[in-house]
Amino acid sequence: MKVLYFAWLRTRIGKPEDAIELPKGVGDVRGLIDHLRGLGPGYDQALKDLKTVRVAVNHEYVGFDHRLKPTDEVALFPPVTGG
Amino acid sequence: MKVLYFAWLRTRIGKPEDAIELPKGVGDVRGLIDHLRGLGPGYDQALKDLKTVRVAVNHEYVGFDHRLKPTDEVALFPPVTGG
Amino acid sequence: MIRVQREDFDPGREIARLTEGRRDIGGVVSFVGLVRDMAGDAKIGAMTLEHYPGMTEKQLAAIDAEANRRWPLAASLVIHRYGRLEPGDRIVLVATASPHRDAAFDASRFLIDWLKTRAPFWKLEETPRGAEWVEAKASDDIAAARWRKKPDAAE
Amino acid sequence: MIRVQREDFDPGREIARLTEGRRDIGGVVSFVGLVRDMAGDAKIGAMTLEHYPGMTEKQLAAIDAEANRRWPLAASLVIHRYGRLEPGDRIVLVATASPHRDAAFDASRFLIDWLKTRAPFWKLEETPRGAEWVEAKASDDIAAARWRKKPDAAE
Repeated sequence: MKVLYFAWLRTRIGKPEDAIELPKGVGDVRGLIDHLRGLGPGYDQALKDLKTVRVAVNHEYVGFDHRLKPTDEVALFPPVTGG
Repeated sequence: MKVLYFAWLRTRIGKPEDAIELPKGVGDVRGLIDHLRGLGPGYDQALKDLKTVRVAVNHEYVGFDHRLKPTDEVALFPPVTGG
Repeated sequence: MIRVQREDFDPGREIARLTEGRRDIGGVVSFVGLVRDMAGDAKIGAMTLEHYPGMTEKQLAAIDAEANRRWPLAASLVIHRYGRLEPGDRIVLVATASPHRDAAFDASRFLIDWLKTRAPFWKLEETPRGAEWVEAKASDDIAAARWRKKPDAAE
Repeated sequence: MIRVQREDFDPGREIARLTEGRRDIGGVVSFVGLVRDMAGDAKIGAMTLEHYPGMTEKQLAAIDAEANRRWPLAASLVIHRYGRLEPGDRIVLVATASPHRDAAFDASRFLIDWLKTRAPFWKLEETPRGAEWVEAKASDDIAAARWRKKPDAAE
């Protein structure tokens, strides 16, 4: 599964994307984020406050309960600031 | 006193302006319009329905009760349709 | 700033001029009014815009000043053409620049609503039935009334 | 129509293109967003706009389609830039053309309000304190909430 990071999530994690095997028992976005937080202090710091994390799966906004498939492209990013 | 006509008031009256001596006893816009209506059928037809007549004195909108001075420039025209 | 002119204008150049050298403007809202080929049921060939030189400029300047009193604008511009115009031609430009977009949107809308009911212009349309003076629209009066200040309203 | 690009754009040319050959458009409303040199209290030197290629286009297209569903637009256009921009530079253009100006004004405002909260762009500002990611503004969420349809509202 491809996981992309943008803006300060990317700078805190230290890279723009990961290729991840969905661990057994992880079925939704919340589970993926919990898993990512275990990968290192940068991940943990970037993802600990879910109020500042937005999620897109295959280019569409989804909630934390969204079910994931192994072929999904998941993106994690802070609230947008364009315009 | 200079009196200007615009749009269909002008085409009905048949000319763009008049130079008029304020008749004795005429002190406000309503009196001027009554006086003008007596000048001919075009005037009467143009000015008989005050709901469709707007008045400016010296380039400012005024009401029919506005007092006139002999040096005023008075303009009579229909509701505006610009923009 | 206001301009009453026979000539066409370039909206992009006017918008750029409004913000030139400024670094404090968050956004510019503009409205460009065009001649449509349908007024009510008749097809319009062209139209002629009559105005009242002197009063037209004075009223536009008053409307522009009122917009600047009501909203914190960095700059504003109203251009209105007169003379003969064909369908698709530009008639009017309203542009407002402000640090905050809500102010720019409200002020632009106020300007176009107010000038439709206050600025001395009259349209004479060339229709298949002959030349006809356009009648004022009740919808324009209603639009302008949105901006009338209620005496009891808190400001 | 939407475009996501690094290059600058010419608002006048874009507005003209939107109405080219059309005779049924009464007006075009546009909003041009510019880089300001003050965000909060810090002076900005420049900023870099990051985006999410693929999703950004998809979200802008969805916002544009929603505006066209809600209002009777003859044409609409959203251009959003990415990359490094300096104070005074254009960031975004929203333009809506309609036979009726109220629809064009409402749709433009909807488009800019929605893209501020939905379009995947992030601003990294160069400040005297160093590079700082801009925080989302609560006022933008409030502005966007204006357009949320109430389930019990009559349509």
